[in-house]
Amino acid sequence: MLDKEGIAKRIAKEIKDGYYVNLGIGIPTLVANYIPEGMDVVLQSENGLLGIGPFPVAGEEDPDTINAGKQTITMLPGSAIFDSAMSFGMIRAKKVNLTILGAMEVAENGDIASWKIPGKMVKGMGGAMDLVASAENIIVAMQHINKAGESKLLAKCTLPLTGINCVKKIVTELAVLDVLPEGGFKLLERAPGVSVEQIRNATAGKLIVDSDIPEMVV
Amino acid sequence: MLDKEGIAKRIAKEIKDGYYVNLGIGIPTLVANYIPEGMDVVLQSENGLLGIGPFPVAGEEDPDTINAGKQTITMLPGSAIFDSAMSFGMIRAKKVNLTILGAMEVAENGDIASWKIPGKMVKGMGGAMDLVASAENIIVAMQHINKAGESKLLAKCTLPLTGINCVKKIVTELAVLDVLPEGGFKLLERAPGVSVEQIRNATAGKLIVDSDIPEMVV
Amino acid sequence: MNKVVSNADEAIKDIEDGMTLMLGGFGLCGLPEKCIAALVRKNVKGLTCISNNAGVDDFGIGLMLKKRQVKKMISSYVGENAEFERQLLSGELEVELIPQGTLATRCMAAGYGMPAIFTPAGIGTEVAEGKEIRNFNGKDYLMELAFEADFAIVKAWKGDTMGNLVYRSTARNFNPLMAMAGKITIAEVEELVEPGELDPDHIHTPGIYVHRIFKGYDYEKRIEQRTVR
Amino acid sequence: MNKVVSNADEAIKDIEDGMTLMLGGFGLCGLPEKCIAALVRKNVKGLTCISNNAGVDDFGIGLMLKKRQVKKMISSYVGENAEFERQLLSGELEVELIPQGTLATRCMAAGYGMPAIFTPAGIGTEVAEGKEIRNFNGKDYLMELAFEADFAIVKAWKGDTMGNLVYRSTARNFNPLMAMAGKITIAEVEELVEPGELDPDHIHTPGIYVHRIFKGYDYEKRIEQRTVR
Repeated sequence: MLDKEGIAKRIAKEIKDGYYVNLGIGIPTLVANYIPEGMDVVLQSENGLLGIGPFPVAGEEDPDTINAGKQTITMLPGSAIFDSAMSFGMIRAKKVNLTILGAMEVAENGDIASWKIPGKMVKGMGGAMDLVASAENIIVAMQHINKAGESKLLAKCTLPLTGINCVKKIVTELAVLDVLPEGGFKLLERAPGVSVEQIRNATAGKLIVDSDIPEMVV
Repeated sequence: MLDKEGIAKRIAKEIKDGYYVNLGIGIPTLVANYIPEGMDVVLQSENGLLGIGPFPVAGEEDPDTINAGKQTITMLPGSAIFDSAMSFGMIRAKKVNLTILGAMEVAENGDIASWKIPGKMVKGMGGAMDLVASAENIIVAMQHINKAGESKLLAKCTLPLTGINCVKKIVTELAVLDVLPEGGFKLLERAPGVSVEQIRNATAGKLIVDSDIPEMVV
Repeated sequence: MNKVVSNADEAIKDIEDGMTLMLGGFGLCGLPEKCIAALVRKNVKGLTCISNNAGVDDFGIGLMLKKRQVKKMISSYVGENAEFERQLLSGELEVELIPQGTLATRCMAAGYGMPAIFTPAGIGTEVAEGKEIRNFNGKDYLMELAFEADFAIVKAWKGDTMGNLVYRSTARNFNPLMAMAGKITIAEVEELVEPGELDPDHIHTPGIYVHRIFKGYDYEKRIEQRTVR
Repeated sequence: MNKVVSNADEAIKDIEDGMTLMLGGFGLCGLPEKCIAALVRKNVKGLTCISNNAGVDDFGIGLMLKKRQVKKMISSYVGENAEFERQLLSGELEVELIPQGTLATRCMAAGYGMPAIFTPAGIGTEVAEGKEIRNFNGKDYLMELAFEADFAIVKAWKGDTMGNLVYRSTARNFNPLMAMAGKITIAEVEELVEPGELDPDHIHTPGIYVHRIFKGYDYEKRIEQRTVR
């Protein structure tokens, strides 16, 4: 079973040299720490920055320089600042190669719910709806099971949707899965020490197990 | 009768303090020379500049700094450069207070033709269609009569249109006229030494002469 | 062409009850904090506020929420604010949540004189309810209308007396878009300079879009999530 | 993330007959003159060129017209070019004239992932023929589609190896809009610098939009209308 850092580490392996990547809040943010040395990757922050660097050293926080999670950050050489319209313009125009974000639920047809629990929690969708509507390469980073012990990989989402038919891949503490165009979660890898049976029990939607499932290398 | 400079001089009197003004190619360009001292006016060039200054002194021409007529110009303090989309954005959003442009024909309903003579001349509309479609305050600067001796103030335009129901005022070598919302050219002023009769003879469209027409002060 | 007013109170003096305001900033970053303080002092009520976020409990638009000056918020993300959540769940506050890119682009559309734009954001979700859907090249898009606002209030780093503005780092965010979209646009700046002191090539908001400008003193620029290495 | 190619010939090597190109510049100002020269050398044919103007007889796109490399021009203003007029009137050259603001905004729309925009330009004229008209708030607008281009070719003043671009003065014009709109975008620059040498606040085109960049030598930058005081 992976911890949050493990999920981030595994996702980092999906990143290719030369990619522009948008990292959502939460686990996705951690992915930045595991991008292989020597790989040229530019991180986009949808509040208007290409070239997110590490957090500042204490005392050098700049209130004018934050990421989409409102955290103080630094900029790398070659960064560019732009307004929010251009930021989502480049997202809509599919210039961002990979989008990694969290979710409350993912359905076997690629639908995603992540922004609202009716009557309980309303924080808003932020940029998530724009991202999932436009990105062609979307990986969801999340726990397989929610705090109430229910599967988050469903036949159909129960919460208000963020987008439809958009999630391509899911990485959880238990597994790596592809969401197939024809529907269904195709199991690709098991987390270390996790059995296919455990994954099957934790997956409410249709799980497709084609052959021997290798244990992931993190 | 006014010469070109006279037309420009008369139009300059329509400019108010604090105006942002777009000047078209030809006579309108000359208007810049007659803006009263001490009046704060910013000239827009639709290729992407607010703050057109005078022509450069010889030897200081900058090929990167031109107006919409492709002439070398200078910039005044407080100028701003922007791309062509923002330039027409501010035009469409009606931020430009006054647009002065030339025309081949103006109709009594405010239609204007200025960009094409079928089979003879096709230079293109440039920014004129954008300007006349959006500007709320459009003055046409032109000769009353074309080179063939025909009136350019018509009941209906004969050439392909640039825009419809848009011209508000016309200044020619003979007269100043308003284009009335209900249709018709309302004569406001005569050029020095020009009679109402002369203007009537030179105007093919409906001319409205309400009362005594004063000679213009240039 | 001198657009300078003496302070925030003068800048907002004709903002009246029931008006629609756009307020720049992302979280607490690039927030027109002086004008917000003046709006709180003036205690103008029944406002509709278009702003990406709703501030925190004791800073930003949160200060106006606390005094119940806001009738309706149009935002993309409103977490981080307990009083907001209380007013929302109790029905005291009307809230319209829209995707962040849609919010940004609807502001830009207003400043560019475009009555509507098309975006795929929200297709298949409750955001699409009641909106026109249109297919281009096999993909569905929502038609979203340009925003209208009586006043846009933005924060820039530097500005000149003609209203030209330059923003700093990610404090740019929504500010240049809203600056273009207000019927009247107010800019507060950290440094106010004379025409000619800003490089014309590096002006983010041309002065034609800005009606009033003033220098704010002693910016707090609060940090929402202080993170260090 | 190094996008540097050695010269114009390498930058355009995979531009093929029949492709659609966007070319930045207004008149001869801000023109990608090195790439145009390379296209003339390569003698690629049957091109559709989207560019505000068509150059003059012996400079800019005029050079490509002279060699009959252009099948179709999409422009707003094409005066100043006798050979162009000859080809147009003889029917050898297809020409689509569209309003300048429409041209600019259709490029921007492509770069912003918006399939169409609305503009009042051309309402009531032959430009509106066959296009959808839509009324918003009592005013008619044309729906105009985003442009598609196989390659966008732009000229910037400075650029870095990651493709970030800065333009100078009115040589900016259509360049940043087209830079965003190409499936592949080529930028030629007067100065090519390392990442970090350009101020992030003053980059006009973020590198994400640019695929290839090279430094051009000995820019001619011809002046179309030399006017002095």
